[in-house]
Order: sequence, then structure tokens, then C-alpha cells
Amino acid sequence: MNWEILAVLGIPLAGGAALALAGDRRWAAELNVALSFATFAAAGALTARVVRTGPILAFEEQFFVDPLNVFLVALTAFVAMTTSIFSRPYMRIEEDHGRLSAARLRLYHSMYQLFVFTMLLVLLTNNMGILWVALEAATLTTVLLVSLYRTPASLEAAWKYFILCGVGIAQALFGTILLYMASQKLLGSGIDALLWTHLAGVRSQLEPTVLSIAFVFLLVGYGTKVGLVPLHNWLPDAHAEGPTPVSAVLSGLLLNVALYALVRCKVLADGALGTPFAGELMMGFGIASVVVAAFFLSRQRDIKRLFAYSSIEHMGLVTFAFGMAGPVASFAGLLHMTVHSLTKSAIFFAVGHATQKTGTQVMEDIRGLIRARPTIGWGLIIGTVAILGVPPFGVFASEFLILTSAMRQEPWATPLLLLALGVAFAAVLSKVQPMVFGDTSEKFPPGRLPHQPALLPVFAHYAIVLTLGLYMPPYLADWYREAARLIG
Amino acid sequence: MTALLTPALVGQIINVFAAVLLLVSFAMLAQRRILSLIDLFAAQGFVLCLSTAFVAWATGQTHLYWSAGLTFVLKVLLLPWILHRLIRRLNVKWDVETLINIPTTMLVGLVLVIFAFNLAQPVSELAGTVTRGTLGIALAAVLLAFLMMITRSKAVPQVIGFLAMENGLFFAATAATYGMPMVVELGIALDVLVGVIILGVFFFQIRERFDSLDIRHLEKLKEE
Amino acid sequence: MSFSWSGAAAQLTELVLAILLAPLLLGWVNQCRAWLQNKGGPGVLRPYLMLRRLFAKDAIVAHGASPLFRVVPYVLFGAMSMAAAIVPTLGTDLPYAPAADAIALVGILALARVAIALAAMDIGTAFGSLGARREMMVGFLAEPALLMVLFTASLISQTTSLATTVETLSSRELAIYPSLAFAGVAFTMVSLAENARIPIDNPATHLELTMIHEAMILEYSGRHLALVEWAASLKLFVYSCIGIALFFPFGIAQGGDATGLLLALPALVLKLAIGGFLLALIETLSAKLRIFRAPEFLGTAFILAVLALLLHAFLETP
Amino acid sequence: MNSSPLGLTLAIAVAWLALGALGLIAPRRLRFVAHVLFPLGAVLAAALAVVALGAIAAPPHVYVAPLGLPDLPFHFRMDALSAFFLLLLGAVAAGVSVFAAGYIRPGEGTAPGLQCLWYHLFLASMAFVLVADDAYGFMVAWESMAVSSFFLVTSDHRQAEIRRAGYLYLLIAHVGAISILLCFGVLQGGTNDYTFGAMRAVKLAPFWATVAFLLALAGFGAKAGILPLHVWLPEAHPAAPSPVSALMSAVMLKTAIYGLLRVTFDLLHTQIWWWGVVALAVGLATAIFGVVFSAVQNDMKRLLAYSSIENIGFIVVGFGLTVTFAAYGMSALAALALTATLYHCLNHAYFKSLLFLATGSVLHATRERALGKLGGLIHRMPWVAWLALVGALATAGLPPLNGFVSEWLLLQAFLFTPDLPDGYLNMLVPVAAAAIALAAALSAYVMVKFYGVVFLGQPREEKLAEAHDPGIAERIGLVWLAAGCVALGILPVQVIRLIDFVSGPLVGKTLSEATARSHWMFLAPIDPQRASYSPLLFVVGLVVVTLAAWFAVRRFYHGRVRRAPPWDCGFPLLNARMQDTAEGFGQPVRVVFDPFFRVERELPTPADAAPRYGVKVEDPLWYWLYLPIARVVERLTGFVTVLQRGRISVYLMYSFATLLVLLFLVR
Repeated sequence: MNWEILAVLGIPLAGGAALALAGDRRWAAELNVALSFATFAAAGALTARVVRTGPILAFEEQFFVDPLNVFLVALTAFVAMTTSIFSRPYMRIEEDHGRLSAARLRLYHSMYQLFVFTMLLVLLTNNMGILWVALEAATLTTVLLVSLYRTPASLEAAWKYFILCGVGIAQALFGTILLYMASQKLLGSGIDALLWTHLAGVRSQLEPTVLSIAFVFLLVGYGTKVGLVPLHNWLPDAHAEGPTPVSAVLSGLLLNVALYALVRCKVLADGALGTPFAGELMMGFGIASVVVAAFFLSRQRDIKRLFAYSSIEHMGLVTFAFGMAGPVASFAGLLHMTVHSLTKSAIFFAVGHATQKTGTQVMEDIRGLIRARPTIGWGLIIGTVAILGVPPFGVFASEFLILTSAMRQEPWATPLLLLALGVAFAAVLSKVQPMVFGDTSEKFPPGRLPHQPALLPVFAHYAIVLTLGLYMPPYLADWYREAARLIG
Repeated sequence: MTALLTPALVGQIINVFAAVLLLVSFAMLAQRRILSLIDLFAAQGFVLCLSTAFVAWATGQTHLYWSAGLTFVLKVLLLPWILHRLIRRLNVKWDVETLINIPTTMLVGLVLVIFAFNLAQPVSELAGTVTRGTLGIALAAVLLAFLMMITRSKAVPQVIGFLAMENGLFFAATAATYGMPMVVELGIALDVLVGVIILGVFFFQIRERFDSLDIRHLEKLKEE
Repeated sequence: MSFSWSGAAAQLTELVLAILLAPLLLGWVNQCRAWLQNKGGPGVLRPYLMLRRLFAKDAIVAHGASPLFRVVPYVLFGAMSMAAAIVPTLGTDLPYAPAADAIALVGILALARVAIALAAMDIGTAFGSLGARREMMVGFLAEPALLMVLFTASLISQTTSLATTVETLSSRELAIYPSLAFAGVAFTMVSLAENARIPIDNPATHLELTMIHEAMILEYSGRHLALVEWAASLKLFVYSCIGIALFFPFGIAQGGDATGLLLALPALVLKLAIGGFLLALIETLSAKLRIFRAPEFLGTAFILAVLALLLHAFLETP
Repeated sequence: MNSSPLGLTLAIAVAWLALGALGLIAPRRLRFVAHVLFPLGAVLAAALAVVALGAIAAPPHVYVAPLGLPDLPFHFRMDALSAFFLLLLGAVAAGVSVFAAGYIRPGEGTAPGLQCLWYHLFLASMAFVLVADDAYGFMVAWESMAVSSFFLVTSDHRQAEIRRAGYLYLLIAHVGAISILLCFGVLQGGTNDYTFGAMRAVKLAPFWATVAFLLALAGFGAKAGILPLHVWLPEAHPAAPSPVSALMSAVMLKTAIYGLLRVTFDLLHTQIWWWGVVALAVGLATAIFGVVFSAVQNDMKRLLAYSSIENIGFIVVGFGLTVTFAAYGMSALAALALTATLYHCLNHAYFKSLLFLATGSVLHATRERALGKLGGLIHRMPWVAWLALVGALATAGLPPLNGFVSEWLLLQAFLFTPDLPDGYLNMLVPVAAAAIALAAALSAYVMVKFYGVVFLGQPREEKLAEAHDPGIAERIGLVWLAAGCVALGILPVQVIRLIDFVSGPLVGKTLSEATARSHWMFLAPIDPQRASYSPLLFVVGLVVVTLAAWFAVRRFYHGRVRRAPPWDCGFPLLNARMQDTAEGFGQPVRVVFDPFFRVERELPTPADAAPRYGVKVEDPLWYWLYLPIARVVERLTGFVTVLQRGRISVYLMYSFATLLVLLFLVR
């Protein structure tokens, strides 16, 4: 009986129900924050326990915690908490600006909690079937959040999000079925045959032909949710049209979680095939995503689309790192997941308040933030510098590791990556700099924001990212190493 | 009774079911009228349900009865009913427009079927089930549904294609593995149900925004 | 750099001699020019008289002038005297030679040029800045050419110390250096330009559009003008001595023996006289170039100097 | 380790960071920032200079910090090379910080507190660059340097061209950083160990060594501003506040030289002779290009920026000579060339920062930076004018100031090139020497233009009448740097004794034995018989003769002076507009070096009611190199956007196709 897992999963689930029933109360937002905080606390406890006692199997092996997923659990819970802190004033302001009704807020809050629940379930479950179910559920919970504003654009985005991810994830189901079929012969039919721990135990005996096909389906399926080119088309729309907190968690968390699922499958495929086939596929998709996304960047006019494409780029980088495999590369990939989700969510916080302050998402109309509201301006420019991989921020640390191991393992990829990084740098900086600096444009709605924006999360995230760039606590490093070892 | 059911015979009967399923998929691919499309979807579900039940009976996999029942309730009764109501509520009476003309689609579908068989051949060798021969057909059904989604230009047919794909997957599960474990089956069913409900919500929202369910209205978000 | 009292004496004599003889050389050149143009000529001692008259006069300083304007003439004079002290004219045992070599010599000349150009811009007259600009234009082409000429000699003698150069060059019994021939031509062109001579400039005119040197010193008068003029004549003297030291070093006393010095003096005077006459001859025979042609003229000099260097590099290096 | 020079250096750097953080307490409190933080920063800088001075002779000292990546903690190492550049940093930063204390204003741009933060972060990161001993630590420090200076450059961000300058600057800095990262990737040569110690141990094949060298040349060149990566420099340096321009030009460019030396002579073992030729060629091109362009500028800070490019060219030429000599094993000559290089680094740091600070004072006193609107300031601001004169003469490379010394050394190094075994080389090198001489002469031209137009002549604008000298803090800063220029010019032997500690480990020989044989006043790098120069005697002689002349004139004649209107060939109505404009003064260079420029003229037609004459001189490289690249990228972005056309069926087709292709692959 393991109360931490129970709490980690139970709190958001119950919270979602509670917020749905509670209706539109003034304190809904505070409750949301409180629940997220409780979840984070529980996740902390779980982490502590795993660090203390090593991997955990619970509830007749249905749940499984090892260093790999526990660090993602902690990260998810943390970012979910900061995002809820940010969304409290943000959504109030949206309400005051008349873009949202109280009923929508109610939907938002309960769905937010359910979304967190589904992600945590994906991370914690030991059952590849449940993992699929939860990931699909994650789509379903967010699709209504994307269309929260009910504008034509948001509806279109949500529709594309739903159809593309739905179809994609259906392929993943086929892959799961094949996986089950392969494992059945070894583990007998029944629930055990889908438990990752068991699969991992026998992965070297799994049928290679089946596994290779299965992995293709899983890659296309989960890859769609990761946003790998050319399966990425839903991503920019969904990020740009949804409410900013949703963009933050989509980009900061959901992509990570989907990638986590993909990595778990890769481990099995590698075991069965004994060839670098799976890794090569992932590297190919990774490179494609990095390069294509980098070239997309310079055409953007909408600030949230801009950073959505940047997310594709970074996810591609991580996928490439995991594809390369090897202790250093996997370590770098995990580190990059962490710093990217922290930095990108913080950027979206800043962007959200910037758009509220200026009343537009069109970058040409956003000017001189640093004069309109210095904290927002600095938040945006520092985040941009960080996400572009400029030291001393942690993003550079992981990119340094990825690039250096690429130089050793996949020299052909290095120039491509560097080219893409250079192009992305030029594009993003040329967009963000004029928004932050210079004179404010007259179009801005006069006066201050009706609620004090919550910028603490922004700088908290940056502080963590900065620290990771300069100093990584030994236990954290060991933890990453452990996780990297699991990925292989 | 079961005695005179040699595995071979069982296999043949299941193959018959599979063939019918594939036939229905092709029919859906070719179908122009939306209401009959829904009926075909229901029919597909029914065939699926029958085959599942038969496999359960023939192989004694009792949990397959449950999934058969689930299929019946969900895909034969509930979803078609919901879709019918939607059609009536949104009174969309129009015929299905396709982006590619039907014969071409059929040809492509044919190629897909061959590809699917070809692909499933080595895999089904390895499956331990009497039903393994149908894996290729299941895959074909999935791919055909995919193709249908691509070619249809209206929201509802696309969704039906989506659900048809779900059917194909379900059939694949039965064929390759006598069905997934119960928990997973339930979870999948739940997802499908919720998905359809959300879709319903969507239809109304899209309808009220664009006063049409033609998804070609949904092409504003793009890069110039 | 062995210090010897005789050397110090020689050094001092050289300096004083240069300062005293410089105006004479100028007078001689003008006289020769007059003769070549069938004129009577002002007489060889004319520059001395002019200097004395200028010194006696009050110095008139323009209203807008800054202290810089009044300091420069002394600096100019000092710099030129230093240059004269560096170049070996009579003997090669100069205690001051190690303090400044060929490169430093070019440096001093550049210093003087910059100083006078700045002074010319100080008051802010049209002619002043015009003269400064043209002077610097001449300078940035002539200076590297001069440096290259000196380098050719330095490469031959494996040193940049002028004294040692002269020793090596004069001690070689008539070795033929094609590089030195090129260098000689380049040097002649450079020194014409540097000393404000035809074809680049005309010392005897105040024709506004063409003048360079005169334009810069328009605002000077009295003792300041005297010093500037004296410095100018020193410059001519220094250039002549460089030419002699590099191309006709024979007769310059090796070491510091008194007899050598005594013999060197008439030799020097003779060589200067010939040099001055040749200068006058060149001036008479050539016509003044338009100012826009000056860069081409000097560019040619520069190229010739570099050619000299190249010739040395692959003809004369074993 | 805290007592060791390295420990003290790190402590000082950290203290700088702390000062920067203090700036955030009260970002808008000018008095606190200006009168407390910046002076403290200056004190720290002076302390750093002292520490470095002591450390040059000390043996290398290593320290591994418990920071950085888990497998690659920050390594720090202090050797003579680091110490020398730290000395440069401290000595210059001391003067600049004092100046900045008086200089910074609240202004329209970034708040003083934030400026203080970025300024001290800039200083600290430069210090860290100089002591970093592993690739990661180096990159972190290097890029922090770029970012902090980027924020400083754009601190007056309301002007569009300043934002553009900042963007260009950071972009090229980043590209350079990428190239440096690649260079390290090559240097670690398969041992996945990125500490410099490990790189020293690796023996690279000639090919890879060459790759590493070229990558380093490109990467550090981008920061140093060598052709064709110089375009950011004339934009960014003028854009920054003057103290920052001074630091960037004086110290930051030198960190690039430091990196170049570190990679070429410390991390790489063998040099190949033609590396030197490449560097030599690039350096010459840079020097000529820089000086020619600075001659035609009419913005005083741009003029100085281009002059910085020229000086970097000189330094790279010296570097190239060093490499070639070292490759041929002529250690003594390599030491000579290296000494010239390092000496010029030091000199340029001093006189260029002096001039940039002077322009800063002019800027504050007149709110004008266009040369066409200045003039006659020597009357209004004598302090700045006379101190700037020192800087200008030093920049022009005139004896007895410091600029001349390094030029002298460099030319001496050239005079030894005939000893090179390669026939073509010693034919080529005289040409190089000629080009150097030409550049030096042109820099004199530039300085006469700069000084004459800004400080001499008549004021070209009414408002210049109320210009005035800056406050005491700024004067102290200027005096400090000017004194440095003079000292470095007068006492070269003592400085070279310091440099010997650097050149010994790098090229295996020093100049000390030669200098030791000669008298302390005489600079005789190889052999007194070959060449010697004694600035001290030189100055004494000059001063004595000049004073003698002065006394003589006073003694035998008189000192009477009458003031009168200018004569000007008798022209009565003289006014300020009759002086040469900056454009006019640059005209000869524009004519002689016409092919260098891309000139746009605005000529009035005879019918013009209000005729205007304008000349815009532009950098052709911008059109030949950079715009084409931009166009290519633009086209590529056009291609990718095809992927995102908004039609969902097409999107489904993509994933369908992907699926089929992959399935086809696996079967």
C-alpha cells in the first residue's frame, strides 16, 4: 500500500471532480492552486521515497516508479503548480476583459486538474495499455481547453488537434496490440503481458519482426503527440489559440510525457531487435524536427506560434539525443527535457501577460514591453536568451552535452544541428528584441492590468534553469545518470 | 457441439466475418449518403460484435463476451444513435463530398489492402491464435478508414472514419490476441465514448460558428 | 653603444653643423635654380637674413589660436634637429645613434608632419585645413615609401641602425645593388614630395589652389615662422643627408678618429652642393603636377620602393 | 587556494558579480550606483591588476570548482598568458570604471542599476574567460560576456539603429561561439574529455589540427572583428555607452586574441607554417580595410571603431608572423613577433579606451557625435583635448608614445623574415611590411582628421560654446589611461620583461637575454648591433633641443605676441563653414582607395533651391556576403512553409504517408 502514489493520482482526480461540482466560485482558482500544491507535495514525498528506497512497484504491479518517471512526475507536478499560480491572475484578467464566462472558468479549472491527472497516470502506470488510454485521455481533456475561447480560430485549432492526435494515437493502439501479441507468447495472455516491468524483463526474447512493426506504429502514434515533423501540424495551432496557461502545460509537460511513452517503447524495441533501428528512426525524426522548425521560426507573426515552433525544435533535439542513446546523450536528453519545460513554460507566462498588457498576439504590434512593464519585458528577453541556448542557462548545458556527444557518435548530424540552432537564434532574437526594447506603441490599451500579474513563477523557473547551468547537485546528477542508464 | 468445430472450420468462419468486415469498410469508402454511412458504421460494429462473440464461444475466452457486449452497446446502438440525433439536430441532409473521386479512392484502397496483407503475412505467422489469418484484414480496415478520413471533406464522415478505424483496431485486437485485457478494453471504450461526446459538442460549436460542418472552412490557421 | 667623449663631441658638432648649414643648403638650391633660369638670384646667404628679420619681428597670433599653435614651431624645430642628429653625416661613431634607428627616424618625421598639420587646423581657416589635408595625403604615401627605402638598406646591412648601415655600405668596395638603384629613384621622388618641391608643391608661390606646405603655415609670423622655415630647411638637409648616407656613403668617417672627421666635412659639403644643384636641376626641368596627380606620383615611388625590397629579397639574398 | 593569485582573481570576479547584484537593490538610485558601486568596481579592477602583475612570474596554478557540469566541473588555471591579459583587463578597467562613475546618467534607456549589473557581469565574465581551463566553463564565460555586453550595447534601446546594432552583434557573437564550440569538439580528439588539460595531452593529426586552427580563427575572429566578420563592430561600438565601447574595444577584442593564442600555442602542439600566412593575409586585409574606412567616417565613434579593426589587424599580423616563425622553429624570432603582438594588445587597450572615453566626454558636453558639428573644443574642454591628444598621437604610432613601440617591434620582426627558409615567403613578406607601413601612415592621417576636426579649428555649431570639461572622476580616468600610454611608450624594456614570462612558455624563447645584454634604457630585441631604440633618451633629446630653441629665442630675441584676426591670404569674412568638413578631409582617401568603397552620392542639381551635398560610404562586404546569405535563408523558409497549409486532409495525408513509408522500410 503506497499512499504517495495514491495521493499523487487521487488529488488531481478528486480535485477535478470537486472543481466541476463546485461551479463558478471566486475561490475556484485558489482551490486549483491549493490542489496543485498538494499534488506537488505528494510528488515530492514520492520522489523522496524513491530516492530513499529505489524503484517501487505498487497495487499488484499496476504502478511502477523508477528514477526515470519519478523525475518527470516531480517536474510535471512542479510546473503544474507554478502554472496554476500563474493562471489565477491571468484567467481573472481574461474574465475581466470579457473573453471568458464563469462557466468556462469552471470547465477550465476542472479540466486542468483532470489533465494533470492523466499526465501523472501516463507517467506512473506500469501497463502499456493504460498508458495509451491515459495519453488519449490527456488529449480529450485538453481539446476543450484549446477551444475555450470559442473563437473560429480556436475551434479550428481544437478540431485539428483532436483529429490529428486521435488518429495518431490510434496508430499507437495498433502498436500496443502488436506488442501485446508479441509478449503473449512469453508471458501468457492476461494483464501481466502488458506490464512494462515484465516486458522489460523479457525484451530480448520478444519477436523482432513484430516489434519492429509495432515500434513504427507506436512511433507514429506517440510521435504525433510529441510533435515530430512531419506529424507536428496540430501543435502550433493548438498552442497559439488556447489560453496561455494551457499552451504552457501543453508545451512544457504534455510533449515531455508523450516523449516519455515513446522512450519506454524504444527500450523494448531495442531489446528485441538488438539493432540501432529504433534509435536511427528517432534520430531521423529528431533532426527533421530541429531543422524544419528552425526554418519555420522566421516566418511567424504570432508570438505564441513562434514559441510553439521553438518547442518542436527542442523536442526534436531531445528525441535526437534519446535516439543517439549512450549515457551522456540520454543524460543530456533528460536534462534538456527539464530545462526546456521550465524555460518554455516561464516564457509562456511572460508572453501571456505581455499579450494581456498589449491586447494582441501579433508581434509587430507588441513594442517596448520593457518600458510598458519592465518585469514582463525582462522576463521575456531573459527567457528568450535562455531558450536559445545561451550560457550560463541550463539549456546550454544540455545542448553542449548533446552537441559534444553528437560530434563523437553522429558527426554527420552536428553541422545540421548547428545550422538549425544558428537559424533559430537569428529568427527568434530578431522577433523578440523589438518587442521587448524600443518605444511602446500607441495601440496599447491604456491603464494597468486589473489584477497584479504573477511573475514570481517566471523568475523562479529562470533561477532554477540558471542554477542547473552552473551547478547540478550531485544527487540530482546521480538521479539523471540512473534514469539515463534505464533508457540505455 | 464444439466438437464438430475443428480449428480449421473456426478459422474459415472467422475469415468469413473478416471478409464481410472488409467489404463493409469498402462500402463505407464508396458511400456517398451520410445516413447510410452511419448505418454502414453500425453494420460494421455488428459484424465486429458477432465475430468477437463467435471467437469467444469457439475459444472459450469468456472475457471476449464482455467486449462483444461492449461493442454491441457502444458501436451498434449508442454511437449510431448519437450520430443520427446529431444529424437530425444539425439537420445536415447533404451528401458526402469527397476530395478525390470514388473510383480513384477505391483503387488506392485496393493497393492498401494488398500492402496490408503483405505486411501482416509474417506477423500473423507468429500469432498463437486461430484467428491470426485475419490480422491482415484488420490492418487493411484500419488503413481504409484512414484513407476515408483523408478523402472526406465534411466533419461527420471524418468522425465516422475515425470510429471505423477504432473498429478495425478492435478487430485486430480480437484477431491477434483474443482481445486486450479487460481493464484496457474498458479504458479504450471510455475514451471512445468521451471522444464522441466531445465531438458532439464540437459539431454544435463549429456549426454555430461557421453554420456548416464543411471542414474546408477550417483552413484559416496556416503559414503564408 | 660604447660611449666615448670624442663620439659625443662628434655628435654635438654634427647637430650644430646641421642646424647652421641647413639654411645655407636652402639658399644654395634657390641660387642654383635662379641661375638655371638665367636669373640673378637672391644670393646664397639669403635664408639667414630672412630668419634674422623674422626673429626680430613681433609674432602675430590669430584670435582663435590655441596654445598648440604656439608650441608647434618649437616642437617642429626640435624634431628636425633630432632627425639631423640621428643621420650620420660626418662620422658613424654617434653615441646617440642607438637611441633611434631608421624606423625611429621615420617616426620623428611623421611626428613633425602631424604636429604641423594639427597646428594648421588649429585656427580653422580654409587654407589651413586644406593644407593639412594635402600634407597628410602626401604623407601617407611618402612615409611608407621612405620606410621601404630604408628597409632595403637595412636588409642589405642586416640592421636598422643608421650608423651601422652606413658603415657596412661604405665599407663594401663598390658592390652593385640593383635594389639600391630602385630605392634611390624612389627616395628621390619621396624627398621631392616631402620637401614641398616641384613637381608636388612649389615653395616659391602662394597660389592658393596648388600650395601645400605654404598653406599650412600661412598664419605663422615672426619667430614662429622663422622656426618653421628653419625646420623646413633642416628637413631638406636631413633628407639630403639620408640620401648621401644610403647611396653615397663614401668618405663618411668610420669610427670617431679626428682626421676622418676633418676629411669628412669637405666631402659632405661637396656632396651637398652637388645634391642641391641636382635638386634645382630637377625642379627646373619638371613641371608642377596637379594636386590630384600627386597620389599617382607618390604611389609610383611607393611601388618602386617595394620593388627594391623584392629585388633584394630574391636577387641579393644568397 | 584562497591566497593564490588564482584564488584572488576568482574572488575579485565574484565580488564584481556581487556589485552588479547590489545594483538591483535600487536600480534608479543614481548616486548610490555612481558614487559607491562603480568606484568599488574600479578598486577591484586595480586590485586585479596588482594580483595579475604578481602572478605573471608565478608558476601555473590550477583550481577545480565544485560547480559546472557533473562530469565536467569548472576548471580554472592561471598561467602567465592569463595573467598578462588579466593585467590588461584590470589596468584598463580601473580607469574606465572611475570614468564611468562620473559618466553614467539615468537617461532614457536602461536604469543605472541594471547598467551596473550588466557592466560588472561583463567585467567578471571577461575575467572568467581568461582563467577558464575547460571547454564548458570557457563557453559559459564567453557567452555571458557576449550577452552582458549585448544588454550594455542596447542600453539606449529606444533608437532603432542601436537595436539593430545589438542584434547584429549578438548574432555574430553566437555564430562565432558555435565555431569555437566545434573547435573544442575537434581539439578533444576522441577522448570525450573537454578539459584543456586533456586537450593539451591529445596529439592531433595535421589535418584535424588545421581544422581546429581554422575554426578557432573564425570563431575568435568573429569576436575580434577580423574580415569578413567585422560588420558588427562599427555598429556595436558606437551604439554602446562610451565606457562600454572603451571596454569592448580595449579588452573584449583582446580576449579573442587570448583565445587564439591559447588554442594555437597552448592546446595545439605543432603549428604549420601556412597557418601563419593565412593569419597574416587576413590581418593585413583587416588592417588596411579598417584604416581606410575609418578615414572616411564622419561619426567620431564609428571612426574609432574602424580604427580598432585596423589595430586588430596589426595584432593578427603579428600573430601570423609568430605562428610562421614558430612553425619553422625560429623560437627567438617567434618570441619577437609574439612580443610585438602582446605589446600592441596592451597599447591598443590603453590608447583606444582613452580615445573612446574622450569621445564620451565630448558626447556628454555637446550631445553631438557627428564630426561635422564639432570643432574648437580645445578652448572649451582643455583637459579632454590635451589628454585626447596623447591618445591620438599614440594611435597614430608616433614616437615617443606607446603605439610606436609595438609598431617598431613588429617591423623589426618583419626585417627578419628573409631568414625564413621558404623562398616565396620571404618574397611575400616585404609586401606585407609595406602594407603595414601604409596602414600605420594612414592611421596618422585618421588621427589628424579626428583630432583636428573635433578639438581644433572653429566650433561648427553655436551650442558648442557651452561645452565644458567633465567632472573630477572622468578626469582621473582619462589621466590614468593617458599616463599609461606615456609609460608604455617610455619604458618598453620593463614591459617586455613581463611579456617574456608569457612568450617563454608559448614559443620556448624570450627576448630577455638580448635585452639583458643591453643597457636598461635601450630596447634591443635581438642584438644591439642589429637594432635598438631608447624612447627615454629620445624624449630627453627632443625636450632638450626644443627647450633650448625656446630659451635661445627668448634670450636672443623676445617673446612679444600680438593678437590679430587670422590672415587667411587676406580674406576678411572667415567663418566656421569654411573649414574642411570631415567628409572633405576624408576625400583624398576616398579617391585613392576608391575600389574599397560602395559610395552613394547625393549631388544637387543646378536647379536646386536648397542644394544639399551628401556622401554615404558603405561597406561592400555587406552586399557581397551577408545579404546573399540572408536571401538564401529566406528562400528556405519559403520552402518549409509549404508543410503548413492549414488543410487537415493534407495533414492526415502526411501522417498516413509517414506510416506507410516506415512500414515499407521495416518489412
